[in-house]
Amino acid sequence: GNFGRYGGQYVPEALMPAIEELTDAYERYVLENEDGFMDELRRRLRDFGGRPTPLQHAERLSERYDRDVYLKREDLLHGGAHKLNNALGQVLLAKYMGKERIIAETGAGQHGTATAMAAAHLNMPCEIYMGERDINRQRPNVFRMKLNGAEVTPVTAGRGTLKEAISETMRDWAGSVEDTHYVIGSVVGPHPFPAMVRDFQSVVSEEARWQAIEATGGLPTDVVACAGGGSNTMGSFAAFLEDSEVALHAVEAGGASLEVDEDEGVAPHSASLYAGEEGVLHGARTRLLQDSHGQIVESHSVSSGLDYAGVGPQLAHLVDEERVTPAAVDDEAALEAFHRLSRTEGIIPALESAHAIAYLEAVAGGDGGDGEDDEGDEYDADAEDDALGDTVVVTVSGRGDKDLESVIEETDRRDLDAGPDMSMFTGGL
Amino acid sequence: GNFGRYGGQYVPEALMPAIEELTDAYERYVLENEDGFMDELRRRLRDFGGRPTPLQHAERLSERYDRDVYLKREDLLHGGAHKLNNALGQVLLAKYMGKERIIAETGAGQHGTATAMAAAHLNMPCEIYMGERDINRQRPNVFRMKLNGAEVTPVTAGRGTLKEAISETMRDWAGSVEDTHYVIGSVVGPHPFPAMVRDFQSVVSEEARWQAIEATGGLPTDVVACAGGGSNTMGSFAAFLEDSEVALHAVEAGGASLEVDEDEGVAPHSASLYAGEEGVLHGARTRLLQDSHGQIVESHSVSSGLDYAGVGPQLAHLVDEERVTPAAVDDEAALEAFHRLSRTEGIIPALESAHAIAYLEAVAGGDGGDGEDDEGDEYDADAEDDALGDTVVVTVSGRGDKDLESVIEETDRRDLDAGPDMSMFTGGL
Amino acid sequence: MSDSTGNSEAIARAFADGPAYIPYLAVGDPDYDSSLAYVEALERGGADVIELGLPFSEPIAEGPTIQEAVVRALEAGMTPARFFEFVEDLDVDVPLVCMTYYNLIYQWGETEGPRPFVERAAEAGLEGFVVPDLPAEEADPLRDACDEFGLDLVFIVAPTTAGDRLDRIMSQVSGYVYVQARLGTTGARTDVSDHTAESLERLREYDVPKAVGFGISSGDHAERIVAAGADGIIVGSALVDVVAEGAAEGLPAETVADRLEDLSRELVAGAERGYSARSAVADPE
Amino acid sequence: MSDSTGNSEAIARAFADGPAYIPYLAVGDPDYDSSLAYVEALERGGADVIELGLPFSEPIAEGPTIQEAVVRALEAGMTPARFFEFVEDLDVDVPLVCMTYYNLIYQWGETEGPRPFVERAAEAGLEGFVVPDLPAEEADPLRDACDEFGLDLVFIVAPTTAGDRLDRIMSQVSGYVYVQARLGTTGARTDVSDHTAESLERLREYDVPKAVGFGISSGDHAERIVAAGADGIIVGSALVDVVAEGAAEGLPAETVADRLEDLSRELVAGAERGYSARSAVADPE
Repeated sequence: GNFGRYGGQYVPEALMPAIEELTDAYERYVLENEDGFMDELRRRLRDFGGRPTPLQHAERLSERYDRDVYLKREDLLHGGAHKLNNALGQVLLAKYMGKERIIAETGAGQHGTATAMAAAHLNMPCEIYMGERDINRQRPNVFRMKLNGAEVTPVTAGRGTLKEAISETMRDWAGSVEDTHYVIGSVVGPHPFPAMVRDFQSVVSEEARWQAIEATGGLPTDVVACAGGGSNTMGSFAAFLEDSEVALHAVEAGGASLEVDEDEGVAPHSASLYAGEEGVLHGARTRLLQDSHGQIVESHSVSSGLDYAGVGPQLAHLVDEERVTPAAVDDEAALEAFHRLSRTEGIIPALESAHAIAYLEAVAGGDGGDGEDDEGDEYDADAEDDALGDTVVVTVSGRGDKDLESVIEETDRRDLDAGPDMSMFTGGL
Repeated sequence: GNFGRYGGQYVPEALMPAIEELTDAYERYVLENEDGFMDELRRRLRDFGGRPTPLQHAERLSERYDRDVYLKREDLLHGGAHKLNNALGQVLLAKYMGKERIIAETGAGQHGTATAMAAAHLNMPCEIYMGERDINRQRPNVFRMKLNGAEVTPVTAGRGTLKEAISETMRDWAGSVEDTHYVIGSVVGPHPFPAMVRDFQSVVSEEARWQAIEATGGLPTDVVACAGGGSNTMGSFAAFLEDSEVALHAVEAGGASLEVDEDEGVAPHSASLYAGEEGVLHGARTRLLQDSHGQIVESHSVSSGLDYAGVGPQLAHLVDEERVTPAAVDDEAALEAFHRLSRTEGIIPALESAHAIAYLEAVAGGDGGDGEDDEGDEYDADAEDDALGDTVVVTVSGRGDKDLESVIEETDRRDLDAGPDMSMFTGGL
Repeated sequence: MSDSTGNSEAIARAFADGPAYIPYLAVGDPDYDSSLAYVEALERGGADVIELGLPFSEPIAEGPTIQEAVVRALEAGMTPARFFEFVEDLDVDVPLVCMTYYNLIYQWGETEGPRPFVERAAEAGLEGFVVPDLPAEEADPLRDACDEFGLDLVFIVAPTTAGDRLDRIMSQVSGYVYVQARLGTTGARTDVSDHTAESLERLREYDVPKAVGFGISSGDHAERIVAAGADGIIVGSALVDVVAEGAAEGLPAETVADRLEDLSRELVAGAERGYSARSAVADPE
Repeated sequence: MSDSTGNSEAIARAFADGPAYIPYLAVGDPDYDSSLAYVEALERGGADVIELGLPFSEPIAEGPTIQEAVVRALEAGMTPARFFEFVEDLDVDVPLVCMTYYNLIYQWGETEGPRPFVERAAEAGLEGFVVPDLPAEEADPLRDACDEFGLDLVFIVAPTTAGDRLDRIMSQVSGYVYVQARLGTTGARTDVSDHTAESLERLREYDVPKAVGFGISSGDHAERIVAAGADGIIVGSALVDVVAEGAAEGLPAETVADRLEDLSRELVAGAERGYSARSAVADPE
């Protein structure tokens, strides 16, 4: 249950028996494919989820960055993001374990909608906890969960956002562990969650690895993925961990700035790998955003899916080991990348995924392509040109339909040149 | 260019040279794969579009209807609907033809967004005509088109909906044929559009056919698809046309009623196969909704994508030949099917696709499943039980995210039992 | 000019001496009675042939001006049956041509096909048809009916029409050929396209009157078009604009009729200036 | 009762004669000075041990009542350093136990691990810890530091804890074991779970005081819990409710302190009734 100094099971005693039971089920069903669990999961991911998702050569990005850029298209997975890989895995596991009820928390609603879909597909009652403020901001996702038959329970405590929803779900689980499984949405939490969620998500890199070999005859030089909690990141990296020649880049949300405001208890970013410190949060020892007393600070990102103060313990370990290179991309660069991918490749990415795209621009931008975004020629294109090799796989973790309102607001607020004329949309959609 | 008595090229003379040029290009590139056109299209549909889409066994529908129901998951195609198959084909063809600009009309925005995506992907300037009223009702789709770099031109004439947008696009094309290709969004219009769009969409049934054989060892007994203009229908049927043992069911929008109001010039449905008459519309002779004078009447459906007064000429011919069975499903049944698929299978379908699902309930419902929607037991389950065989493929032509607002409004208006408690959504999302 | 290609002697005569002025109005726009007065004003203004638009709900070849006229006429209750009554009620002596879309022609009557409509048109006194959505390839049934009842079937030739297509159209046309002055749809313009001279040049060898339309809105336009060799000018949107303005401003029908007559006179005068200029060039000595 | 399992003699003494009353309050709720007065009122009310909550931003084991107390205390400026000052400022004689989450313990001081925090706690006069998110499996470093400085480390035993896990926990525990009366999180209830008797039965063989908490809000609850065999009762949310009500209604701190004292007396009285009943059953002759 540990990844170097990180990991562990820092949870209330009441949950420990359930976690031991889950650990046992994980080892038997997931690791040993008992009763054909993994076969059934793979079949359902194919037929219900739409796997394999493509690895697409991105023509105009390749031209722009003067190297081959391949996009791993998790935006095409059922539900519109990689989230289903894990949600379906856990709900199916709960079924194998004889559980009769599913609970989950959700912030912006991505994990909640994936869990609700998986639960509907597998005919399991499902309750999703969601902060009241998030409910008001994410009404379409709330409606989708309800359409899938899930109960959506508003959490009114505190600020009414993700952290209160997590607490509330923990509370439910602490009282219902005997018949209920808590579907954690990322590679965080107590063991076995970080390992199990990684295993469910690693289908992303397993596919990308053979697809890259098929497309190029060899392994990519680099894999780039955005990192919030880290499920997309670990999913994108897992199958390449042993390929030491493949560089792995975890791109975090740099938000507005990498400084922490101690007085307000706020970090204007979500870069726990890049700028966080070791601590214990939500059941695991990992890197996280905290003040000097050890209080968790509120993280921030233009992308709600990256907006989390912690990160998966294995990812923290891989960064310590220098197997994974952390990087941070700020809100503005992510927005520009969102517009760039939409306009030049016909793919509207999730704002999370836009961070990974923005990383290309940050380390390889400015010389290739049509130059339409170049501002003068003072940018030294060769400065970091060796940061990426000649074949780069970037995971598009999800589609951006969910982010249209945010993009309007955030693009408009910044007066960005990127993107279309938005004058008709400034009041929202 | 004819299908029995239907088809033809009823267009202004100014367009005829362009249509002849297109016919030539269609024959060379699409039919004869000149310059590897079809190979490139197939590759792009795989890598960019996410093909093949799955053929999924729907467990709970199968139980409910006491036969094997398979869903052809076009909702998983990039963009969220089958529309991209055609849009990508036509934009690529325009590129092969040396055209420098793409135009298209769009009603609710589905064809427009698919065309804008395809044009962005292939780096072609793109202008989409859209009625002003539709623009105001479909702002998210307008925004998506603009994100993809398309120009969206409001059409203010008349009621500001699809028919005016079609006229306006025709006008543009009449003045710009030399360098511009008009991407028609369905199997309608003058030859070669009905044949060409069918060929681009037939990938749906080509896949479904081998997938059904792989899954069941044989051909399905039935294929069910919704029909508006008919591109999804022809795409779903094309590869089965020669398999005389496979019954083909085209499900049209029955709207509120199948009667036409002559005084208002309104048909409260869109069932041109089921209830229309022969005539000439938008370049082809086909079945359409018209008054006794031959004026086209305004069609209606809860599903904007089926809301069209005409239908593809080949489909009209196949109905005349009794190769295809037409059926109509009303708004209420479609809404119920929308909720049923969302809740029991974890798939939120487009309202268009919900019509095809509703057809199952209409002809096979009431005996299988958990009976939760059954109202009493007066329904004679065996009455039409032989309308469908034991292996039914239903095309889910698109996903329903675009329809959430309509579903709220329409479910609420009818006080339907189906679906979740919507009290918190009655003001819209 | 030759009349050998036409069924209608009246239309042939209209081109017989000097350039023909062929105005268009949508019938029933903005109402039945005003529309009668307007069409009659066109004759007073010097019309040689009049194109009467029978409104169709999907006028795909029209620009916004005529599309809106069509909407006004349909809302005022115009139908094919009323259209024929209108033709019968008209008190004009010039030949009348019906301009409409094929679905209305096709749907008329109990039996299938265009014949019943043509029969009724002949009975009402019409001399020909222009059907913008009916290319030569699809025109055989209508052409046969026209021949049977002695009506002309006018085809449009676009700037993009050439080669085999042009031959095919010209072998089908009767009465006059409608030479589309530029690409696009109908609508008044302030300029006149260079395409016109080219198009007329391409058509020179065909022995049928060539009437040029699309975008002619002033006497100057008419002059240049005729000077370039046109046998007639077709004017629609510029006249419909006058009707639309009258409807929008609630002007008395007589005022609008007078304006239509005045504009017609200007166009006729322009055409005649152009014809003189051409004659001067043609007879340099 | 035995004191053999504990480091703290004060805590051992608290269980020595009759049932121990162990109240909990979040330190600094709603402000530093009121909180001092409230904790002192608990002693007047009969507290044998007091659990002092050091507020952590993510109190995952707490119910809404204590979660909100934590928010109030944090907003009023409570920090670990202020917490230790608070302990030093308190004028009470009963043993004090710090209840907090592991991250605050772990982050204290310059060097890594829990030792600096424990050292400071010992210096401030604390006698033990309850750390709800630190299961026995992860507790070695903290346990070692506690042993070094003579503090107790209290573990929670849940209704679901059994078999090997129970042995492992009981081999680690010192001071007293916190018997969780029911599944779920902290919070006052109107009923008392049946789990309590079962849990106490399972723990009977372990020679360490058993204090029952989660949901005790009245003298009646206390009576039944003690009658079922508990060596002590832990009461948190019911007392925090009194503080919350005072904060919401703007009551003077003395009024709130009096209420806390009164509720404490009721709980103590209940516990003693339960103890008498148990003694009566235990000594039937």
